[in-house]
Amino acid sequence: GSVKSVSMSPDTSAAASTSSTTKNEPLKKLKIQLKWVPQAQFAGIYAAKEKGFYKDEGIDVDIVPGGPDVIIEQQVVNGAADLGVSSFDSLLVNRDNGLPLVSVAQVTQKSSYRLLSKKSTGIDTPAKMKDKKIGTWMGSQQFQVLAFMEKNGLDPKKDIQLVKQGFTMDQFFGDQLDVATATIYNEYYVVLESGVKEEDLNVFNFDDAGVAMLEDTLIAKKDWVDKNRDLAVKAVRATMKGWIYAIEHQDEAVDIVMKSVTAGSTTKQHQTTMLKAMAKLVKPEGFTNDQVGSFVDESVKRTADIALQYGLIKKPADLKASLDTTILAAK
Amino acid sequence: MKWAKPAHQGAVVAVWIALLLLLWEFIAWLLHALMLVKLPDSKLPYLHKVIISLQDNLPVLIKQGLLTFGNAGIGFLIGSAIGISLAIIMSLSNTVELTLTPYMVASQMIPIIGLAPILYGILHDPDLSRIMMAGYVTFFPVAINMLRGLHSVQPEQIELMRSLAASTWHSYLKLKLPSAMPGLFAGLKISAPLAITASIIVELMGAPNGIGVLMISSLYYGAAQVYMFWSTVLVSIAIGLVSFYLLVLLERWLTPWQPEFRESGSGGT
Amino acid sequence: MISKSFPFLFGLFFIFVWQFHGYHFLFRLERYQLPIPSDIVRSISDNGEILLIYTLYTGIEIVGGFLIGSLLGWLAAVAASYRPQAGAGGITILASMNAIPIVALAPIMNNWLGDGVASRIGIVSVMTMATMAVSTYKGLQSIESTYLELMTSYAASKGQIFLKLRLPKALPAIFSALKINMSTSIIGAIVGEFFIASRGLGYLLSDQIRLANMPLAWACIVIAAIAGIFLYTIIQLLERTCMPWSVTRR
Amino acid sequence: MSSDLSQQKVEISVDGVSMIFGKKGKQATVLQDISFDVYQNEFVSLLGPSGCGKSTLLRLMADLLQPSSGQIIIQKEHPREVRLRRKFGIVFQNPTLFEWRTVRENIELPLEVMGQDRSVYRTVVDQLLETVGLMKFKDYYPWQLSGGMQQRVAIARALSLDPPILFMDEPFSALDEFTKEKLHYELLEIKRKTNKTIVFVTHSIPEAVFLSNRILVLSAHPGRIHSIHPVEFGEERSLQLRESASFHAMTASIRNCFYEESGTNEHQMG
Amino acid sequence: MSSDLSQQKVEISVDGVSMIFGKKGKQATVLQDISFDVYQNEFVSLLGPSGCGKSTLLRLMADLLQPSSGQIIIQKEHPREVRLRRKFGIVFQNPTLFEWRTVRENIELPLEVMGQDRSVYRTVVDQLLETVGLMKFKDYYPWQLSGGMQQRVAIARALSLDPPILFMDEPFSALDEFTKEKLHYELLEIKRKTNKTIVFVTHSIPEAVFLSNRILVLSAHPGRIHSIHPVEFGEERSLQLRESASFHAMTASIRNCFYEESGTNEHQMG
Ligand SMILES: Nc1ncnc2c1ncn2[C@@H]1O[C@H](COP(=O)(O)OP(=O)(O)OP(=O)(O)O)[C@@H](O)[C@H]1O
Ligand SMILES: Nc1ncnc2c1ncn2[C@@H]1O[C@H](COP(=O)(O)OP(=O)(O)OP(=O)(O)O)[C@@H](O)[C@H]1O
Ligand SMILES: Cc1ncc(C[n+]2csc(CCO)c2C)c(N)n1
Ligand SMILES: [Mg+2]
Ligand SMILES: [Mg+2]
Repeated sequence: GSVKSVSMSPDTSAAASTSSTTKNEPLKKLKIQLKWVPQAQFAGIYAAKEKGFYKDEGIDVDIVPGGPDVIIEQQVVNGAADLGVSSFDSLLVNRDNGLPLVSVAQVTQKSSYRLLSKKSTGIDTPAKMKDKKIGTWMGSQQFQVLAFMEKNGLDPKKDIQLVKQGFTMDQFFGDQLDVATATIYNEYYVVLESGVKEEDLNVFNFDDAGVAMLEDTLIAKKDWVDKNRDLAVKAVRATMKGWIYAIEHQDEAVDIVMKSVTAGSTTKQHQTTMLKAMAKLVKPEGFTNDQVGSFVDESVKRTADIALQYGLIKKPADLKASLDTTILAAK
Repeated sequence: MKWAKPAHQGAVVAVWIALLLLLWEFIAWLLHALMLVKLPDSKLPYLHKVIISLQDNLPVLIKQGLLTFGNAGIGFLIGSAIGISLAIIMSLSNTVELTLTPYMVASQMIPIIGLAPILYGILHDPDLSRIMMAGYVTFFPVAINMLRGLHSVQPEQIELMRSLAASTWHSYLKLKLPSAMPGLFAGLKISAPLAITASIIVELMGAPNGIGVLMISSLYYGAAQVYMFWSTVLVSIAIGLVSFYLLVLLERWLTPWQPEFRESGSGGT
Repeated sequence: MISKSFPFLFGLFFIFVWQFHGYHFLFRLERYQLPIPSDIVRSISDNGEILLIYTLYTGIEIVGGFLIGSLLGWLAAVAASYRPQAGAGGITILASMNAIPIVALAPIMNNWLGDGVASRIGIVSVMTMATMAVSTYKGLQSIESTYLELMTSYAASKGQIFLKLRLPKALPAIFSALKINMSTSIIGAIVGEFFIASRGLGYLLSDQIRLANMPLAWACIVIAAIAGIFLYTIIQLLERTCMPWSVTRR
Repeated sequence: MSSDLSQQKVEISVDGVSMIFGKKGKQATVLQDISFDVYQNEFVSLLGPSGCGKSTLLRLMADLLQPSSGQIIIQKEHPREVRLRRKFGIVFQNPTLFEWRTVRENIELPLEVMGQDRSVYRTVVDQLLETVGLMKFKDYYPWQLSGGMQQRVAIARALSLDPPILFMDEPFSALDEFTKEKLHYELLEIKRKTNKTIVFVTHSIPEAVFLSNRILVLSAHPGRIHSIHPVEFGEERSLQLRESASFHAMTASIRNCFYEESGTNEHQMG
Repeated sequence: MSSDLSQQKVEISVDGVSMIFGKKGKQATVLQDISFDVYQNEFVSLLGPSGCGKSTLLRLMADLLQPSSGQIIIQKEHPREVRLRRKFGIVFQNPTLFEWRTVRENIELPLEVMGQDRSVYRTVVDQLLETVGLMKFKDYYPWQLSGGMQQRVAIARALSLDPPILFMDEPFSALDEFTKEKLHYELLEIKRKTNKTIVFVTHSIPEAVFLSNRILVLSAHPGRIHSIHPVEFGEERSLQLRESASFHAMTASIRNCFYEESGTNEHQMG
């Protein structure tokens, strides 16, 4: 259905009302920048596209794959994409450095990151990570590791050796790392698939430790949102509809994703486990479909606090300006 | 000391490839069976397993390889054009050369990840930006070698063109560019395989397809994909080989006057 | 006199325009895309110590990889020109090594050589070897036949022909390769550090650019650029001292 | 014409020209205070010991080098103007052929540069190929030619422009006597027909005597004008002339003056 | 020696040598069925029209080219053996100097290659620099030299080895008469002192007559031996000889035979 949202400019609201009533309007182009190559991590977006949710809203979506050298914030700020899938912590620091971006929806609600150690190393408690080599991905991603250490009584500056982890798990397999970071939707399975047994691993969860930072979030340029509020609303709405669909029809969603992945680069089985993991992050226990994509104050605040505490951002984040809750609310 | 004839040389390359592949299998065997190192597959997998995987995924690899090869071709053309133009501009005067050199060198120090935001910011066009980035990676070797070629013109030949009051255009067209051809080809031969790298790098900037996407994906998805990863490495080397060899042929065809291509030893002088 | 100081004046002008947002105005860039020189200078002075340490760290990778790669490439070219019939094929294979991107080299080298400097030295070596081999081989082979005839008439050994004729003749090509390799080494070491390194200019750069800390990221780039120009100049000077006959000519 | 020089129009005037090579500290004076005139339609030969500066002098006249002092005026203008108007052709001491061009293409080079139409100059070039006896070799590359053949290509190339002034640096030195003589006649014929002014460097005294209206003998270290010899044989030069007593006398007299000059400098010959 | 050739030891024997350039389809026969002997301590000159194959013949003797048919024997061996034992020196038609070496270093090149000790050959090289009159220029690079000076470096370089056999391709063509004559005497002196065998290409008939024990005249297209002329002036050659009537007669006779040969081939001169 169509809802008239609060809109800054009469122009766009007029356009919005017509486009939602008449179907033969030309579709509006919209580019969404992913943070990585096509995979089930973005199943909601692919499902929305495939199932025509975007089209129903009068949008023609172009999904732009990411890669190791893509900086989502720069892409969005440059206009190379209208929406981007970034991380909330990353958004905060980019904003802190002057990039006029806002988050319009929060895709994942829980941290996907885990710390892994092999049982054979004997590191079964955070305290035993003292003086060990801890691998993580840097960028803005090391801060919850720091918070995790501090929470567990270790001085993140002195007591551990933080080391950059590549996008393979070879350092972990080769014992170049004592503790490695893994996403629950990919690297964790990469480790399992390589023959390491679940019971041979110690897994540490940031959420359990209360130091989780928010990840996958939909960002847009501030003035773009102001000018295209209606389009933003529709795009977010369709995306979340896509996520709900993907979570409820996981087999089909994986098939949809598999159409977009580069043939031969991954297996259906791998993507199936990935989507299963993602589903729990996007719609954790206790979440209703309506809540998918929403900002949970507590998580937002925790993310901002950790960012500030460990110097990721220099001044307290202006959370009001950092996220635009009205987009999702405008149902 | 002449180069072997193209056909013969093709056979020689084939022998080299065979030898190197044997060496690969042997080293892999050492790692796997003899030294029992950790992660032998990540260090160097058995070649036959890679080849099996290569065979299994041949259609995909060929498709993605051709895509990357095509993009590399575009990047190579753009990069060569930039390199040649820069070298020509720099050869116009010593002052221009001294002025431009530091910028040319400095430009090479900007990694794609730093360049991309600026390029996108300037061009606002992802396709154009990608083409420019591919060109950016390949132009330097061409420029340096072309410049050397342009500087290698015999002073007396320049005097001849001066005595003919040849325009700058003519002295380039008829003297300096032909003289620079051997240098140019040296540069092109270096940058042709580099263009493959460039187009893969550009794929890392977010492309839906290509060998590069296959490469990072197979790294990211871990052990299950390790043979796929090495297949992509082999494919990129193979494309590089083909592009280099095409230039070897092109050089022979376009510059048959070069000493090493001449039919029989010497003339009368 | 004017033409001598022109490059310097042009440099000043370039920085001046940059500082006063000339390029930002021209290309509609924002400071979070491209910082201005004063931001970069401030960032350098604020982070002086870490930048110095990282520069030295990366410098080891640059110089180590440059020397090893160039030497190996050179040796390969020499070996190939000893038996050109077979050697040309080997050069072709070496040249195609240039087609392996760092993304692939980095994990391979990490598995072979660990996550320290050795890994980047390995990356840079592979990247520089091909260029040197192709260039040198061409220089060694491209000899007018009368010169070879002259040496043949002296019954000069292959080694003597190499030392007294081919090598001097190939010097310009070798120096071209050194110039290219110098810039390849720097960018190779830096980009190599993107993937696994926990120290170095490249590590810092990739980290800071994701954090949109552009002044510090660009500080790394500027340091690399200055190092590049510096090393390039050294190679040019070396070229002049090694080839006095060609310099005095111009 | 040689008998009454004052009546002639001056084509080239070399006035107090000196040439110093090298940078400060390691300078060498190659030419010192050279002055002479060349008249229109005159054939002037330069003779002098090896390394005395003949080629350098030619380069100065052709605006390929600038004198350290003194000046050169050609057709009342700076040599640069004359060069830009393509009023002269030059044959260097080395053939200086373009190795990527065939014989024919090398000869066509000046015509191409002048922007002439290929269809127009086809016959001209064919004619020149005949003149220098290289018709059969027109598609050869320079490295397939003998030394003398290369030199002949260079001569044909300079003639292809049909310029009013020719500077020729030992153009016939690598040719056998028969070919050389044939080209002597051709050159004189061309000069007569098209009214050319020719400055010609040679080491062969008979050649200089046979061809020239005047002969300049240079001395070496530094290069200066030793003597100037008008050659009074009129415009018609034939085989008989070569065998005449006056020809031999002239040759001998120049050889003497040359020996005397070189002999005194023997300790620093070269 | 020239009077009784049969008594002399044959040093070089050229036997039915032909040379064909080019690949099948585009072949050119450059030399055809050349046979002659060169005796020990003999000075043989090769004369012939430009492009007739003189340089090619020299290259064949020096084992730098292999004949298409026929064979060459030097000192009873294949030319390769002789080359490997460094029994000959060669002066090419072009100076072929190494641009990265100074005059002195260029002259030293063969000595270095032979592995001689620098301290040993210092004086030899100094001596040669004097002989060719380039002492003052010993530290110049080739591009700082005049054409004639470059040629003299090439001559000195060939002499530096002091080989028993010398192949010289128009070595004096770019030299003035005085320098040339001086070097004529030097060369004859060296030949006499060190018993050299010399094969010499030139276009100057007087030069050939003055220097040689025998003169071979070649004809062109394909290169064949036209005639062989013994020069019966004994070993002592002097200025008087140059001016003698018999010298002129010999010169004239060779010139005639040369003309006759070239004249008949005029339509395909070159
Ligand atoms: N590589 C080659 N391919 C084809 N023809 C060649 C080649 N080298 C030489 N020739 C031909 O061989 C012939 C003889 O050349 P050569 O240099 O021996 O002549 P020459 O007698 O020394 O002449 P000159 O007196 O002009 O030096 C020439 O007609 C030349 O065109
Ligand atoms: N670039 C240079 N630097 C220093 N000296 C030079 C340079 N060019 C020429 N010379 C010197 O100038 C002198 C004259 O040279 P030039 O070529 O004019 O002589 P030339 O009279 O033509 O001699 P040749 O008859 O041998 O050709 C030589 O002594 C030479 O060493
Ligand atoms: C250098 C590097 N940075 C981040 C990640 C982890 N990672 C890879 S893709 C992605 C986003 C979607 O999964 C994340 C978080 C990595 N493996 N390597
Ligand atoms: Mg000269
Ligand atoms: Mg010859």
